[in-house]
Amino acid sequence: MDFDELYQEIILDHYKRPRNCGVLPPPATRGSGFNPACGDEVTVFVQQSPEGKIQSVSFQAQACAICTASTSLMTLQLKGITREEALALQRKFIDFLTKEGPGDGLGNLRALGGVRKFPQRLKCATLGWHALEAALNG
Amino acid sequence: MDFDELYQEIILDHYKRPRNCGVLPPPATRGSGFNPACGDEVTVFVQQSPEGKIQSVSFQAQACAICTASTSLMTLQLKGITREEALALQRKFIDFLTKEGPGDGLGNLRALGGVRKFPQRLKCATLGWHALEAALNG
Amino acid sequence: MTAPTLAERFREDFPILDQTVHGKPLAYLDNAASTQHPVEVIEEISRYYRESHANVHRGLHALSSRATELYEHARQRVAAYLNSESSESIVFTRGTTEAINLVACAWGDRLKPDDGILLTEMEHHANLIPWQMAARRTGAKLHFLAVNGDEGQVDWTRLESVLEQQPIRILALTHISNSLGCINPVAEVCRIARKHGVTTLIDAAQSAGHMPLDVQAIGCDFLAFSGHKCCGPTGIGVLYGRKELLDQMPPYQTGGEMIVSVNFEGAEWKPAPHRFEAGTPHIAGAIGLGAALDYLDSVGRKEIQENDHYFGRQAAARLREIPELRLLGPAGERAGIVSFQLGKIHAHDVVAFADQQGIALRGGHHCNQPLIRKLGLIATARASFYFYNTETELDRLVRVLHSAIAYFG
Amino acid sequence: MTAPTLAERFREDFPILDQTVHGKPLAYLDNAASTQHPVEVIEEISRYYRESHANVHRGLHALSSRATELYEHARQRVAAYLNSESSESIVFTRGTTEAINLVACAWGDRLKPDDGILLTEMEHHANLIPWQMAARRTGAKLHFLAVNGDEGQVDWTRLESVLEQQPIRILALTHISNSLGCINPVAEVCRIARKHGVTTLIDAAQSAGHMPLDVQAIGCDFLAFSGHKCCGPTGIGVLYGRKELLDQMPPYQTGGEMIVSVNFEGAEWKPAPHRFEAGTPHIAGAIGLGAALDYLDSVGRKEIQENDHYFGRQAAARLREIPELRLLGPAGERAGIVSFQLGKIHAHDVVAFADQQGIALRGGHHCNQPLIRKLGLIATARASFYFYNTETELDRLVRVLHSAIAYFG
Ligand SMILES: Cc1ncc(COP(=O)(O)O)c(C=O)c1O
Ligand SMILES: Cc1ncc(COP(=O)(O)O)c(C=O)c1O
Repeated sequence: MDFDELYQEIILDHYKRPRNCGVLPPPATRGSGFNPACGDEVTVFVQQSPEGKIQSVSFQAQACAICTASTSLMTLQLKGITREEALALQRKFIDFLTKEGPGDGLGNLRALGGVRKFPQRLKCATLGWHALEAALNG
Repeated sequence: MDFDELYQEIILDHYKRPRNCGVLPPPATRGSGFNPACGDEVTVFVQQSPEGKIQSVSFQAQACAICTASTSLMTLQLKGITREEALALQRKFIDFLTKEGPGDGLGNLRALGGVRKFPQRLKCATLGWHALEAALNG
Repeated sequence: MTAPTLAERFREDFPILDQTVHGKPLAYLDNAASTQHPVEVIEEISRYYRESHANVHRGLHALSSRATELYEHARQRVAAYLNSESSESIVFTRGTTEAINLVACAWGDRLKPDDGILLTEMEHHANLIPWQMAARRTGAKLHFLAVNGDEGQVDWTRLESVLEQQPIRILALTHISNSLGCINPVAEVCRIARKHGVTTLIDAAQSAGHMPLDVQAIGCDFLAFSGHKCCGPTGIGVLYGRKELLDQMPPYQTGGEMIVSVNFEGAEWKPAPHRFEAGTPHIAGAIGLGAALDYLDSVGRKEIQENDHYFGRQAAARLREIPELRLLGPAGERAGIVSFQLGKIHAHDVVAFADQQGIALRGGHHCNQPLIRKLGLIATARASFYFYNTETELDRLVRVLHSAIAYFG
Repeated sequence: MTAPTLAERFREDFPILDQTVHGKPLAYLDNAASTQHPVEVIEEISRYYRESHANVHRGLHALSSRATELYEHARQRVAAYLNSESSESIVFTRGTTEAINLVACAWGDRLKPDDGILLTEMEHHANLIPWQMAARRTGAKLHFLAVNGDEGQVDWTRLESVLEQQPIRILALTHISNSLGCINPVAEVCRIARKHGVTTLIDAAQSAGHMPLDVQAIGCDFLAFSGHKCCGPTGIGVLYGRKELLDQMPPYQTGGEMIVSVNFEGAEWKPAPHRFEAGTPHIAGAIGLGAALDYLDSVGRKEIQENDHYFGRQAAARLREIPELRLLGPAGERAGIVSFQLGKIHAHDVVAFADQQGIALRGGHHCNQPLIRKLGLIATARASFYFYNTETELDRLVRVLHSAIAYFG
């Protein structure tokens, strides 16, 4: 059923118990994403090492299950990779949702594939990722 | 047939050979009417006696058959009557066209009754009369 | 009050309601966003295109006369529906939004620096942002009547003192709030405003299809509503304006049909309403709206209002029984609109969950973002009823909310 | 060129054409004012209201998603029809008039005193008065490219020197004149304008339904057209704008759907096209327009253009044979529009007489009053053809003009 495909168990799990929730103090950088349709807001915090690797990530969200879970799942895949690798992951994830991209290397993020059938939830699924991009740039 | 009712013979006659065509010099007063739908314009000239009677009337028109004939027929009924009588005639004529007014005392003007079935021509039939009112008002 | 029977009699007029969504019968509870269409309206539109379409006003041929007659008859129909003194007070617009933009520009440009524009905090963005823009253009100042607490009542007793203390020129307020469901005392408010020489605009988007409306009894200067919220077509709405006011206002949009005469340098305007209808209008929309108003009168506007109030009260009472649910809007009489926060569950998730059961709700800030934020919320879920909704649909709504708590809780 | 056969193949798709007027078969020759609707379009609109209507954008339930998808699909359909780079360049408006008003306000307000606005003398009021208003608001100056004689040609060789001598900021011109029937060389004109850094707007009201259109090949910055002139519904039209330009412009109307965020003091706008679509849009209109464009593509736009040119040339040739008749418009290639003065007979009388024979013509200044006056006329009668018109209808037109001369002469 479409609905259960959208709200898979792992999504409900990450929605109810989001990982890496909270604030990272400076010098960690932060970035926010805003969804005008519902007023949802996600802020992502990124701590990068001098060599340009992501050391730690956290987020705060006032958001729906899809958005919260997508952001929570995202934070689990970022540790130790570079800025460029993170942005490549973002592109791969968005292609997976919008262009039937293959999704290899996305791991648990593939659980968000149900969004393909709910284009109006695309913004929810990608909001945290746009916040990540903003955090990486700033 | 509706059309021949609109373009009665007397109307075609007054259209082809309008009566009282031309300009009256001051102290005759003048008034104009303008139809935005087609750009038609009628100017009516009125010469009133010191006692307030209409001594002579004329008009100039760049207008359709209905408008020209209605104005021409109008000029034939104004001579010797007062301003108030002329305005009463105007009201009676307009009521005849718009409210199924009785039309007694309208004489040949009743030939314009076909306009009742062509509300979009009402402006044409009354344009000269609005010009008359303007001329009477100075 | 006994349960209403309108749905029994009229629901079958609405073909769209007879469908399944995700395998469940559709329960359409999103009427505050847009209502559905009876066959009469759909067929009137088809008939127009099949039999009588032509451009209006300028035409002398038979089809054009017929189209013009139908279009102007629709204007008269709207005038009668609102008990307007004259059909010359009725301007066709795209909807409420355009109607308010028209007033905020064409009337609003007479505002001077420090003139006051008075709104309430519950205004829809359509009755807020156009005034923010007018204020920015003219230097006028915005003032707000506060909305207090979840019940969302404006303290109307403060109105007189605001009008005495501030140089308010216009008061623009909603008749029925699309997120609180409260019904504002517009006639009384307009009476007070008039006493102070303040111009009034009523946003009737949520009331026009839901109750008898009488612009003379309300005593407003302007009133706006949308066809698509009262069984009418999309793309059509109405601005009512007092004729003297309209005739004093400059045009809004310009082009064909609204001029008396034009040369290369400038133009002279027709009187209202044509001054405000530049270009080819939405002829089929106006005609379809006329058919919708006929239909609503045949259902009975008083009956629709009673039905609304019944569902509003019933829904509010049953939702209040859900302990996790925070309900917005008045405790007493209310329109058929209930807006709520369900525990910690985001409105998007509530709406998606309900949709899965065939129940159409809306989730978001309902174009009331400043108010929703003031109440400390991000978004709410909203159910809104119309006369074709049934008790069974209300039961299903209550059930689905319980299930959602179990699912997401 | 051989006589075209489009009417044989497609006329029966148009139910309205199969009727009698005053006992005579309808010959609808008023297509420049508004075209008629194939059953496909009428049924698409009905189907939408019967199956899929809901408010768009904000909704997460099934009907709202479906309506949003249909609406946004229509936007993509328009983008493809115009060969726009992206559907984000497509703004839905009420029609050409609103589209030009939008540009004259939202783009026009960047004009400074003495900046030049260049128009031709053949512009429709919709592409004249909004610029007069913009000039009045900003102090910019209007300039006109002259139309010469009854043939109504603009001397385009003068364009370069005007652009060199005057500080022109925008050139707004019609693609096909609705009273002269001439076809302006818009691609060449836009090329020259671009060279001088001048923004361009093409009024495609008369061309959009009549020929292939490619905004990239034309190279314009803006282009506007109306649905009702290309087999589409009333109340819907299109503004194409280059995305970078649109995103730099402030909003036109404000309200719901066009903001990113709003508080009591101010708001932040969405990017184009949503920035320019405040409030509930004409959803059914956009969907119906999409169906109309599908239909036109299935007829063949090149074929429609050839058909137009055939009728334009034939009608012009046959009308020129009437000694009393003064024909406007070019001697050579022309659109299927013929506008004329018949002896001393007023256009109203010609139109009423033709109507009596079932032939629908238009009479008046066709919203080209300054041009018609410049040519020393008050009003003209106009016949305008579309692909469903037949040779028989052209024959009947010629006959009725001869009879009118006899009747009124
Ligand atoms: C109270 C209120 N005002 C204005 C509007 C705007 O109406 P529309 O989108 O039809 O212009 C709405 C509906 O969205 C509303 O509920
Ligand atoms: C050349 C031209 N421009 C603009 C318009 C105005 O179009 P609309 O009335 O659909 O806004 C028309 C049609 O009347 C036209 O022929």
